[in-house]
Amino acid sequence: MSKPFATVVEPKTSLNNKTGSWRTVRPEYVHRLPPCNVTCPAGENIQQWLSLAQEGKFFEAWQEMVKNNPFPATMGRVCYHTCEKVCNRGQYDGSVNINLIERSIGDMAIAKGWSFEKSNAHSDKKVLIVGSGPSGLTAAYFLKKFGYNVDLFESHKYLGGMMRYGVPKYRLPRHVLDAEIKRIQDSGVNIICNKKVENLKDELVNYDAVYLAIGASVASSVNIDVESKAIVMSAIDLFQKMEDDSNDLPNLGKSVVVYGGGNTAIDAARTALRLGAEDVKIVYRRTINNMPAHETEIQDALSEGIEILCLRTISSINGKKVILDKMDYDEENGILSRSGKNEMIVADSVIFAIGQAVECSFLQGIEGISVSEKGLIDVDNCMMTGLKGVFAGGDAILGKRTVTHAIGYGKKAAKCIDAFLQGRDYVPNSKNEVANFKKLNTEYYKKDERKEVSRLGNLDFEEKDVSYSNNEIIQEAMRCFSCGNCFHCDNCYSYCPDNAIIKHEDGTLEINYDYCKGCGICASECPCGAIKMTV
Amino acid sequence: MLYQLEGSQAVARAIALCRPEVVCAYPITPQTHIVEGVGELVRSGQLENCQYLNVESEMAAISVAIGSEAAGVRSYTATSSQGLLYMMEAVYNASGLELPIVMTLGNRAIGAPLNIWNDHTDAMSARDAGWLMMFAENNQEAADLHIQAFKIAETVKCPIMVCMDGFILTHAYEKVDLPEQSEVDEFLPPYEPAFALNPKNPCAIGAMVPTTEFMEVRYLAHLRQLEAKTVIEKVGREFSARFKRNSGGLIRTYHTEGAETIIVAMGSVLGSIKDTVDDLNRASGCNKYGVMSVVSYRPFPDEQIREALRNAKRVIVVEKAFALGHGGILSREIELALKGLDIEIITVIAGLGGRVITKTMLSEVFQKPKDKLIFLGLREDVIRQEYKTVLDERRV
Amino acid sequence: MFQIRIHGRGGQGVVTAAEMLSIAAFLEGKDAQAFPSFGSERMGAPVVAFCRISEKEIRSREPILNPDAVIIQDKTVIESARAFDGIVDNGFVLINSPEDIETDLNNARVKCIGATEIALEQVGRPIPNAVLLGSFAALTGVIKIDSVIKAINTKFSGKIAEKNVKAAQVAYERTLGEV
Amino acid sequence: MSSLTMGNRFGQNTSVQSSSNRPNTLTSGHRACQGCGEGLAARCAIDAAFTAAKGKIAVVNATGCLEVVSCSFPDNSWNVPWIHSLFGNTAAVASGVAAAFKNKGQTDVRVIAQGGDGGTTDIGMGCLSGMFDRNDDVLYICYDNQAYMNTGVQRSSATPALARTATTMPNSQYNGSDPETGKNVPDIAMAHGIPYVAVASVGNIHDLERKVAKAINIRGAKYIQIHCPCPLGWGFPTAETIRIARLALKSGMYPLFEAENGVLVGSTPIEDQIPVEEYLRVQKRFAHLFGKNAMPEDIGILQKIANRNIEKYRLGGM
Repeated sequence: MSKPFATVVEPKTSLNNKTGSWRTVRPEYVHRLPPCNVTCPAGENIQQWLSLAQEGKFFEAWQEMVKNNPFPATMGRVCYHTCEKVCNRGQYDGSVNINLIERSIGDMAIAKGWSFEKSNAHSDKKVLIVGSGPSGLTAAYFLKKFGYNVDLFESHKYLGGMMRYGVPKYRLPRHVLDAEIKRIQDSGVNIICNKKVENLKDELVNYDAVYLAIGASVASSVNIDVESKAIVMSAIDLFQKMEDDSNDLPNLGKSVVVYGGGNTAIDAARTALRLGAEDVKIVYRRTINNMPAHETEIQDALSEGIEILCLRTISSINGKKVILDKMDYDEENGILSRSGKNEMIVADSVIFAIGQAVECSFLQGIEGISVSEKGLIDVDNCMMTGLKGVFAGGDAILGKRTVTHAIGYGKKAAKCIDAFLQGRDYVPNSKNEVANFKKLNTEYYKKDERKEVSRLGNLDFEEKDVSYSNNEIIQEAMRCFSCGNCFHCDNCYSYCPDNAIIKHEDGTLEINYDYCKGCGICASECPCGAIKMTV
Repeated sequence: MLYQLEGSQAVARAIALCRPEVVCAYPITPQTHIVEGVGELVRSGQLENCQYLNVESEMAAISVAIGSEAAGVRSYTATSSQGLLYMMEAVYNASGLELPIVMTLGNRAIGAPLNIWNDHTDAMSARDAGWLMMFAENNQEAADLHIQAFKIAETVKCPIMVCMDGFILTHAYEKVDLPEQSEVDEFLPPYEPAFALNPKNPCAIGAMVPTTEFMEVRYLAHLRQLEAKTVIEKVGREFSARFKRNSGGLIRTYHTEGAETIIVAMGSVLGSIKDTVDDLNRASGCNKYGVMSVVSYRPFPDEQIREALRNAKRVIVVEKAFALGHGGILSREIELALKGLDIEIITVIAGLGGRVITKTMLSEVFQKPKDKLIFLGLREDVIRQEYKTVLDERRV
Repeated sequence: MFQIRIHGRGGQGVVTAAEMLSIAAFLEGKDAQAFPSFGSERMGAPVVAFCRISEKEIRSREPILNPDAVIIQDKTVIESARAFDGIVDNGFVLINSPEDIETDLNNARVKCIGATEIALEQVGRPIPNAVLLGSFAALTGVIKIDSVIKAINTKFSGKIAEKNVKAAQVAYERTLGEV
Repeated sequence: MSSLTMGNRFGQNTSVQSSSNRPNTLTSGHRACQGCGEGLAARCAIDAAFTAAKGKIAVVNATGCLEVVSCSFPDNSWNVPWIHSLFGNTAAVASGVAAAFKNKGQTDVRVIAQGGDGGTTDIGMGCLSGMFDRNDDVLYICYDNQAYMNTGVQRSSATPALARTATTMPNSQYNGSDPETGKNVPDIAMAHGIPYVAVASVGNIHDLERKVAKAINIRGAKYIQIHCPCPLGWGFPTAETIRIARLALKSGMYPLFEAENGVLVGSTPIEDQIPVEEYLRVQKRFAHLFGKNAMPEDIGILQKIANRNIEKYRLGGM
């Protein structure tokens, strides 16, 4: 029997009504940059490896880490994790403990002996890298990956540069560092230690490109009257002595004064404690808030009983007497001036940690390479010096001096050298918009506190084991908001009043513009800001 | 089998014989005995496989029937008077949705003033609602029409109203011949809906229809009503053949052959009219008077009526409703059916609000109609008095 | 055609009496029609019911204006209900009353019977309708007492039916004896 | 990702709506406004019902926005057996449908009636009450957008106090819908003692789906009222529908609870109650409460309502 005309209608005939024509604004899936990724000096895709970690895919997460940084276990210890400072979750219920996850997975990689994926790229060209600090090793790692023949010369006895000579053992156990360096070595980089480049010009003949990753390993000189019975040395010398001659640790006496406000000063002070000092003071000319040292480092130092004497400079050292000038600091204008008052403290040792300079005398007279007034090698945007094929990076050029930054320089240098050797200009990838907190809809994130672990251990050179268990890694990684990138929460698909989002069998989503009316609910209810409404 | 039954009981039993699956009831005088009767048949198990719902209003009663019919089962309800008006929105809806619901209308006047007695004003209010409407002359026909109604409605896909005069038929004990269940089963096959709510084959019923199709929907409904004329006649013939008595059909004639004056009416008043006509013909010794019953009021059998009345000189339409400020309703439609024929048409409005219609009154008006429009038994003294008052008080 | 009008009050079974009468006639193969004076009467209000009995088909539905018999179930309504209006010549009047009642009816056969008393005695309830039907059968001969008994049995069942049948029979016998 | 999202790639606490093979009982091409809360709620509710009943449902729809936008010849958006009869008789039609299926022995076919607040709390109230009274095996869903939207935003008995509608226009003497008016239909439903009554919101789809699924598995009359913000009628950007619904929940203006046999058995606690002002301020229908002629006590009236909801329905926890 026939059905009534018009009043009875077959199902789903409205699919013929393409309501997409109503749309004036249009949703689009976008990839916004998560703040963590943006800030990472090494350019790690943190969000991506957190995502893999969430799924318990630790090997894949580690592989993702080493796409940008060959030192996850090291970074998980010494990186000052600016990522966590900008983590959007910080504005909600505490940033994700990215650093500890990185360390935990980095350690897992060492324990399980995971190695880098073999690169199939091949080139006959040769690159020389001078210096085995984080920048040099990272550059070597990437250039090898790109297929080049890489020689790396290190003037010291041991590899690692400031990772070894600038970071005390209790913060970075040497077996961890060694393992991560060895992994790079195993990838085929030809490393020669105790080899100092005296004449760069001679080397240039043998190489298609050179990367100067010579670091800043010379203590800056100070203009202080020293007429001392006390031991006076630079922090860098102290660390080097301890590394190269670990059987004969220096005796700094009972009371130690460290001069400086950076991380090195903190490291030196904490090392002094571990060497048996009972009274360790840090003398710093500005206020504690102005100290360049990382906040957690300062806290750790204070917790260990180190005293920080702010607004003071050392004017002279006489015998064991250290004379301090008290300073006035105009916080607003940043003007530091002597107050005229003095103070005297007693020290068995005084350690200077007021900066490091680049040893670049060997570059003198090489045409094209110029050194700035501050003693830093001049480079262009592509990290190349004035001499074609010679690149420089890390602490030796103008920029921030952290291990993480050095790794970033190393990676960038490798890319620049690669481009140079292929006759192209290096063009960095264009950066997407940043997914800041305002772009998120945090209603969908359950409050879940950050799993904090104190890294503060005993007053010795052993590192405290703080790594997460596998489950803890997953739990903490789960806290990631996935800012700016779809994490397949299906909100858009579920909320679209017009069923205009197609969810494929594999979970991927697609907007069906035939029916999308452009209401914008998908974008509003996207927790992570991965949908953008465009006109 | 013959029974001496109250009209409502006869209808209730006839309904039960048709095996409805959903019956909904809301009490209103004088329809109540019918739904009480069906209810008792359901509760006693005599009517098996039927859901009987006591609902909270006539609106709900017809709506439940709409729902159950749309879900594909035979459904029945009954009402009267105000009840019909209260459900009117859904009455139109049921026909628009092409749902073959069967409803008894126990005809009653409409208030104000409140009046529970019989006339046809309620039925007339629904004449354009798209339902088929048939009028029973006596309780036998009331019972028979219900059995035919399901068949007609389900064939045409249109709801049907079986009208029977309130009290006069619903409350009258008469002899009624009710068929056996097996006979009805043979006459009336199980309901097979053209469409229904069905999870296995979903469709949407009751779409909004835009201007571009609405007229077509209405015209198709009109065509179905026209087609219903054939169906009603066919089903009536089939019924007569099977049950050996005449019930239903479009119209019925009584001694119209050669009659000069033919009386036209609907419902129970036809009995008194036939008796009166017999008396008059007997007295005059010739067949001067005839009677035509309109059994199917909707669809309106205009051609059949024209054919039946074409040789009369005078047609007197006795009707129990009228259009205020205008006149007869049925008579206007009869007039239209006879357009162009030289026949005098007299309208007799009778029995409003249960006003007694006696053979004496009928006899008088049949013989000497004083006017074209006559109000039978109107108390003119009251009118004179009251209308004067009205005129006196009128300010404009 | 024989036409009966029954007067009484709501609750006395007036309508039922008319219905039983029609059933009795139907059982004798006659055409019968019973209907109340339609209304919304409540318990105690005066009511009227009608019954027509005929050998032919009954088509007319007007109220009975000229009854062949009138049954008065409650004598207190006689005046107000104008119960005797229109009675045909030599018609029957059956009144529920233990003692005879004076009427101005000249040409009617009037019979009084204490139906309520008989009902109370036989049934235990003051419902006089079955009693009066028994008496009516004897008085008019229009229907047989057997038909009345059968009609009572279709309307009632069990003990009530039994007792009403007894009451009707008592009234039938008594009326036969007195007429 | 530990989240409260609709889906979850780890498969935890996922909703019917997030499933790639959800039934889409209300499919694309319907003519609801951009950002329509009712259309969304309807798909969520009927999909949940469809899933819970394994596809065996029949839907009766009252006249109103939902009906007009979803089924206008030749476009039918429904993928389930569906009927529209009238504005005020929906519950009764559903009773009839349920009676028919019961008589056919198909009690596995679950019958749903649905309508807007006007069709439910006003014109449909009689039939709804009758359905409750008979305890007919029907789930009635009221999509509450708090006014007659289909006809152009007139006041209904579900319109909240002080809200502006086309028939409660604020002026110098009147301040939106009179605070002394309105009716609480979930309470009325509870007073009938029917097996199940619940209030849900498009601001909490997980809860909505759970309640619908629960109702589907209960025999007898069920009533679920769903808060559906209307961008057009309430005056807010189309993208804000869910947010507005959420604000209503958080402020206590729309209490989520459920009752069995007339007794409150559960409610959704408010974790961080927000002042009603946060909910009101973002809607134009309450704009007059913040304009230059605003009376400071007006917000107080609504705050009191919210507070009373929180107390009455134990939104601070049972």
